[in-house]
Amino acid sequence: MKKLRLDPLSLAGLACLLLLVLLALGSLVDAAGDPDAIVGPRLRPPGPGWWLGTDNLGRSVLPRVMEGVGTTLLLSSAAVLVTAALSAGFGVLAGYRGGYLNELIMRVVEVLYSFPAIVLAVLVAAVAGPGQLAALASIVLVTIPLMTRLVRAAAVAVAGRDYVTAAVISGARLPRVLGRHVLPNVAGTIAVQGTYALSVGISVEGGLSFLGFGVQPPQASLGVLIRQGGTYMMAAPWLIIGPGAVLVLAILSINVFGDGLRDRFEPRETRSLV
Amino acid sequence: MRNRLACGVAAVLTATVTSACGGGTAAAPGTPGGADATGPPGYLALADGKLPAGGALTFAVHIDSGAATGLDPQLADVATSWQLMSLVYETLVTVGPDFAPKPALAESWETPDPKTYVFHLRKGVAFSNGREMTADDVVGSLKRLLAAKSVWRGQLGPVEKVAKVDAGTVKVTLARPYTPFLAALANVPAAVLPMKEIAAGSLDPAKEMLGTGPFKVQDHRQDVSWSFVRNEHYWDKGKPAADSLSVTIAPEEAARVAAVQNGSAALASLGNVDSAAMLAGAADVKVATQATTDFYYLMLNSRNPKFADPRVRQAVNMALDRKQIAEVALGGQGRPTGVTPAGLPGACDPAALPSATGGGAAKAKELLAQAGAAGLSFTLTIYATEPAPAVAQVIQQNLQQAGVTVRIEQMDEASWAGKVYGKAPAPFDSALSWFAGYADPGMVTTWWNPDVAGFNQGFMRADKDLNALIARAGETPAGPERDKALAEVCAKVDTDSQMVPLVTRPATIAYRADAVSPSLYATEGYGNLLRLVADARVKRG
Amino acid sequence: MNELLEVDGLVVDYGRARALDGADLRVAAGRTVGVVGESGSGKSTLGAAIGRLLPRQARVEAGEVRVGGERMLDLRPAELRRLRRGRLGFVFQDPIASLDPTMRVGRQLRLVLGRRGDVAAHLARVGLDAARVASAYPHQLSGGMAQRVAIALAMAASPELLVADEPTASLDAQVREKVLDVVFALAAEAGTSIVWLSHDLPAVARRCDRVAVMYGGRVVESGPAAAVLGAPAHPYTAALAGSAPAAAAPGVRLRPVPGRPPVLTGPSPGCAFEPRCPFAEERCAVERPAPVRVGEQDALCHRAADLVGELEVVA
Amino acid sequence: MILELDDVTVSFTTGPPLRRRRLDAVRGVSLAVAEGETLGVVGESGSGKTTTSRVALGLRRPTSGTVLFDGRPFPRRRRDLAGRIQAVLQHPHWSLNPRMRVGQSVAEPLAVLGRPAGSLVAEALEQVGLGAGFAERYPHELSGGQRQRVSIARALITRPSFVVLDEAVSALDVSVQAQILNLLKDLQAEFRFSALFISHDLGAVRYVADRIAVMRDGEIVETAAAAAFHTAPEHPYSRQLLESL
Amino acid sequence: MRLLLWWAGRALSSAVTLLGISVLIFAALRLMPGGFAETILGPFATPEQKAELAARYGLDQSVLAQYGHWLAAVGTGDFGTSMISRQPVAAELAARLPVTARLTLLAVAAAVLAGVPLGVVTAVRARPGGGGGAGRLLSGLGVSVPEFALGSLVVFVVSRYGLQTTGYLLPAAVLSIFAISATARTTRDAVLGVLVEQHITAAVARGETPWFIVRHHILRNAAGPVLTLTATITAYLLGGALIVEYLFNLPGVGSYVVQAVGRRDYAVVQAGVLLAAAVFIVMNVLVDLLVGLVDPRLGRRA
Repeated sequence: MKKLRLDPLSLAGLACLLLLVLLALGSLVDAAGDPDAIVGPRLRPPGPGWWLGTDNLGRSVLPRVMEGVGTTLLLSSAAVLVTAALSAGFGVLAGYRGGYLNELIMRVVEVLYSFPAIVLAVLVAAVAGPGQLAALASIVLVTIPLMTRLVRAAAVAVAGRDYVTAAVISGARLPRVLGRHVLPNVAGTIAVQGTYALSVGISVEGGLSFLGFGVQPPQASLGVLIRQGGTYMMAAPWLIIGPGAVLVLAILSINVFGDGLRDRFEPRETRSLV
Repeated sequence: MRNRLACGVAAVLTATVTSACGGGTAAAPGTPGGADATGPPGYLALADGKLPAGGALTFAVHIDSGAATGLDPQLADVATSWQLMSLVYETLVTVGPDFAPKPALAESWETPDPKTYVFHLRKGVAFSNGREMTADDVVGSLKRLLAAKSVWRGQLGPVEKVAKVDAGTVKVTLARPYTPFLAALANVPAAVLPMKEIAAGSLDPAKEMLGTGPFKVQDHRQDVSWSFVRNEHYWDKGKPAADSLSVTIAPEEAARVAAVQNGSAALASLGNVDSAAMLAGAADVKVATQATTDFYYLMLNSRNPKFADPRVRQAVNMALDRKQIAEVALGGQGRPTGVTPAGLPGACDPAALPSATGGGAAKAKELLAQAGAAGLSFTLTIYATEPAPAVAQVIQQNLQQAGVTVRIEQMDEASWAGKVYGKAPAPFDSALSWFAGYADPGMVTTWWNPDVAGFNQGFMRADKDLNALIARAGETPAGPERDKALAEVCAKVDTDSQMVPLVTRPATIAYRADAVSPSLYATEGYGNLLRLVADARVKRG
Repeated sequence: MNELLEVDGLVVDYGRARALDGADLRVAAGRTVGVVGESGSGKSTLGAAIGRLLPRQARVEAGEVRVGGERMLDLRPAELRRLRRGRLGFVFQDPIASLDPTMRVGRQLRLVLGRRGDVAAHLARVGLDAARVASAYPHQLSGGMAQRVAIALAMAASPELLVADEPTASLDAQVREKVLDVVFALAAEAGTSIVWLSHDLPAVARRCDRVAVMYGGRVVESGPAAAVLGAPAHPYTAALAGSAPAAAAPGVRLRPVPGRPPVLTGPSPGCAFEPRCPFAEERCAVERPAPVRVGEQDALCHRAADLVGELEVVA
Repeated sequence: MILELDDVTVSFTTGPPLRRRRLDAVRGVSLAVAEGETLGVVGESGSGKTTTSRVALGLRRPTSGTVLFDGRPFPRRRRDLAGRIQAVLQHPHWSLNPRMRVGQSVAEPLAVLGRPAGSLVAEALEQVGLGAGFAERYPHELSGGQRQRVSIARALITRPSFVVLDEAVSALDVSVQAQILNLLKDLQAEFRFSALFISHDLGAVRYVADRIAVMRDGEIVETAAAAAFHTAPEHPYSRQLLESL
Repeated sequence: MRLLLWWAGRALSSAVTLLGISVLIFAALRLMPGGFAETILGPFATPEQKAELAARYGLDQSVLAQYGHWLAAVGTGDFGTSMISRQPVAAELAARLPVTARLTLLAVAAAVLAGVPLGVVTAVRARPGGGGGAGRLLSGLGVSVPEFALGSLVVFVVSRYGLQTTGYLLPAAVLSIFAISATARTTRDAVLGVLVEQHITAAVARGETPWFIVRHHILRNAAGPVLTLTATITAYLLGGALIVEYLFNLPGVGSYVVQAVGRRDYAVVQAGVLLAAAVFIVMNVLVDLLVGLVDPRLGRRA
């Protein structure tokens, strides 16, 4: 296996992401206190006892932001795992087998693709009832078309490679060919697209919660917090600055990391026109 | 009536107002300085009658009237609908700032006995198409309302007969005395409709509005905007003060705040209890918090095994800290209430209720242990519109003190309504909503009788004693005896704890003092922020 | 300065990999030179370096390239373009890919020739049916036809030097010869020098005046074609000529070069061929060979002088 | 005969619906490979070599004509032939799964058959001139020639009776090509498998094959003993190929 | 003839896709918890009222029958009646479409006018190893700030200073940030892909100027992915427009449809989603056609 060597910017992205994960893990043990507890007066600026201020119910913002990061990251990554698993399955099958199966899968993908993401998400949320499950399902449905397409394209390329043909000639059956040869070799595509899907997921979760269809308070997610903070922007800007910054940071670092990952898996030359 | 969550909530937010100093009985003319967040007694603000009439008013509210019943006022059950319709339609009587009945289309009335009301119609009242209003319109409208499948029909009381005495007089006979009758008559569903046009089929009241009110509709785009222009045939000469009124529908709070700040709306209804603080720095913007008789209540589903034992419900009730709910969730702008809405004359004292004097969280724990429900945990189902989630979260914190775990389940209004009202027995543990409190302390108690209310049969068991108490309070004439009867209702409701009244719900209004001089009641009973809009003066230049 | 092209001690790295490890090449005006090497020998890098066409990842660590006396590596962009336009021509391996796929052939020629150029004549010159080809898109052409178009484009300005990087490697044998006929005929007509990069030693020897053999990023032997092919001065040249199956007589077992081509990550400490060389001595591993004149050839081999005569047997 | 192709035609359809054109990739091809024999097929790109190879491997069914392997038609299930036919294919870069260690790749045909690999992998690697130590390496650590050696080890580990070598040395450097060609000759001498050696390089084909078939435009224009291709093949096209060497 | 067949094929497959979408929406809407009756009539409604409402809108029939009727009606251009406004859905949508269209088109225009040049410039200047950290960070930031966050911020800042939020400039700007960044990234990738093609090297070797090469050889070649993205972005923007419409209170299709979801106003949601999907599909067909025109290699595919 080649060593995964990344450029400094991507490493910074990764570090940033790890920091956020650490923050999220902290919320599991209530490192900064119970996110739901009313600890002080309402709408206080940052100060001792509430390092990021208090919200409109007198709760400390810091543990809420931590919980929010946790919820959002957990939801998005769980969704991306589901997307990755489904895309891998469908994409590989469609790409390797082709034919009617390919047609069917790709048509379903096209149908999903034709929905504007947030409209799709709202519909899902309305059906599943707002909440984490809806947010998760929405992220999956929103991210699955692109990933399936790309996995399929990668699988088509892999299917034509000699080691696959050699395995078929050796008498290997479909599960073995797909599992040992095709899947591991589209894993790079899945990893790269997975990071992008993660950032899309975070964004979708935010948008959905923003519209009130996603994670429901009192549980905090970045979208929920930004939604709440948004209304208090004038009187209590600290309510939105924390979650807003974290959201942008999360998406940015994931994208930057994804770019680095892609440069790694699909290195490309650059040429001068001079 | 109003509790319709989704829309209801909205309803509250609407707003505006005005009163001119004119209206006969209304306030003293010429409060200097015009609109101000502190008006004369009973008023938050009073329009400056010295300002010239004319001009265009622009308001922003958060939700449109929108119902399957369309624009028919008799079927309207949402405050948002009421306030828009009140611009076009008028009732025989209306309410003053002190909740006393005030003449409107009826110039005066007599009550020869507690079961008989004789109304003397105002002369020179015409519909906006120019046709004069007749006693037949009044009689026809009331009969139509009584025959309609309207919610308001129940609030109107035991009306036995409506008859035209002569061209200017209408008599209503009740089967039993019913104290809230005039208050019920003062709301939009009891409006006088142009019955001649309706009978002739030239008007479908579900699709078009044609009334005697200060404005008529020029244009309506569902969920986008309304535009009204003055009704040239309006009986109260000099009103409305403004030539036109356009109402923009802006569901997003930030959009309404922005509209007031940049002046694209002269007045907006706000949902956030902290609006005043947030708009503090904005020049020329005033924020007024209007008290209402509406109140939040907690439904404890007694058809759910968790809450079948009254002791469990009482314990929950006892553990609630209404003061904290009012302080924290409502920014100190609501107040604790019993089932008779705090703020209405004759309402009971919430501090005297058993739950308030019972011993708080410690006693609640004890009670739960007795009931074998120690470590109770249940789900509280709410809808997303603020500040309901805030109220729910304070409840959660309150109950934690009593060792009760509350899981908050928040959903969009449609799903919430489906879960709470869609099935009997209802599939929820507990839920949060609010009722409009109306203008008489006895009216809203009606909903504690599931046989009358209907909508709560899925989660509330009827209590014969309570029903009798409610009926008695309805029949007893206003006075100390009725207050006592109402206090008994309060206590019984509190002990029963199936639908637990919590705190009243404030309404927040922001307006540009440099663009409009509005009139606003200090307390509103029907969630109608547009009630005094005909008085509002436009400031120009 | 009768040399048109001078490459001196050119060192080029791609990241940590070394592609050229001090390559020298000289081409006189009007001459045809075949540069032969296996993949990884650095011949394509050398070809690109001549036009300063290296990808951005490539770094020139040392050395110099002069075309007509002008130092390519120091030229400013505008001068570089002027020089490329006036004096250099390039033909690449994949003929279809070297034409703009979104543009009809005629228009591509028109862009290069300018408004007054005669598109039909230039197409006819490379043996194409101008009327048909001009209105075709590249993907509608066969490889041979596309390569003729590419040649027409490269030769449009009658350059002084044409660099052809495996121009026929992707073509079928019959087409190959005809395309080469066109290239060499046009070059002869215009007095253009040719640097032909190829892996096929016999083919190059048949057409070129001189041959340069590359190994491990250096030109290990250069000289007149007949001499290099007939009497190699470097053991690698001999091995290369001898290992081609085509050269094998019936029933005779091939004598492969043992080992594998080098992968350099820095300057080679000695002779890059040393690990595979049957004649290697101790110093070959540690001492970089300097050019030696053997007969008509220049060779980079410590033992070139000793081996005169011995290598011919192999070929 | 281990493999017999009799009057085999393979057609493709291309183009948009309703305007499909039929294209014969190979037309009326007949050839046979005897036990222990190596048949060389030479031809340029587009001559139908690759299609012929796919037909011979049973990866593609002919549009018409018959194919017999070991005297019988190809079984419906590919597994029934597992281990009896193997192939070494063209691209050294893609011949090995980059995610598998060399040892796993070599052992795979055995794994498919459910046979234990035991010491066979190490032996196979030794046979192709790589040490047993190569089993632990990944393909990217290998040169092109080493990868083709691994491919050969993988192909021979089940002791197949028939091996298709499709452009097996074409992508290799000239100085390495000869190593592989010699290895193939040695292994064939040792294991007596039949082979179909397909290449565009007449030199390589002539070196390893016993008989040579020349393909052009989907047809076989000449089949003759390899020796004939050192001197004077019959068909003018064959002669042209010879001249361009 | 070939083109005609191509169109016929595309039309057919688009119809199949739309049909699939309609089935999906229909099923989704009927699976939603919370009925239209509770929502529209409120909790005080009697069973008779609910039944009457259901009958009026045909909601008492089986879902299959409802679907059949709806499909037949849609075939004649009748998208049903909104239960809330009682207006024909087609008219309501038509009234709101211009708002969303204007927003989306402005953003798409910004994406093309700003994103494409940005992408080209950054690609042409790219250095090995990802190159242009600042540019990468900037474009990364552009696609990282969700509309709802950026929009909230803009509304806040603008209202704080009493600026006008009416008009389309600001909302379109909020919407454009993502579109521009995404277009720039895609363009950059596409151009980088073209830059390493041999014909570009050939053009450089002929001594053409960078501008000449960009103009004549790169733009057309890179157009494929960029055009395809434009279709995708348009669909994305329709979604993004929804949030922007909310924030800036613009009466567009997006906020309308989301409100309708909340109220279970089935006909509106069905028509709205179908419209969005149709726009997306039409965009895709147009893009395919355009790509075929710009790049003859791709136009040939069967």
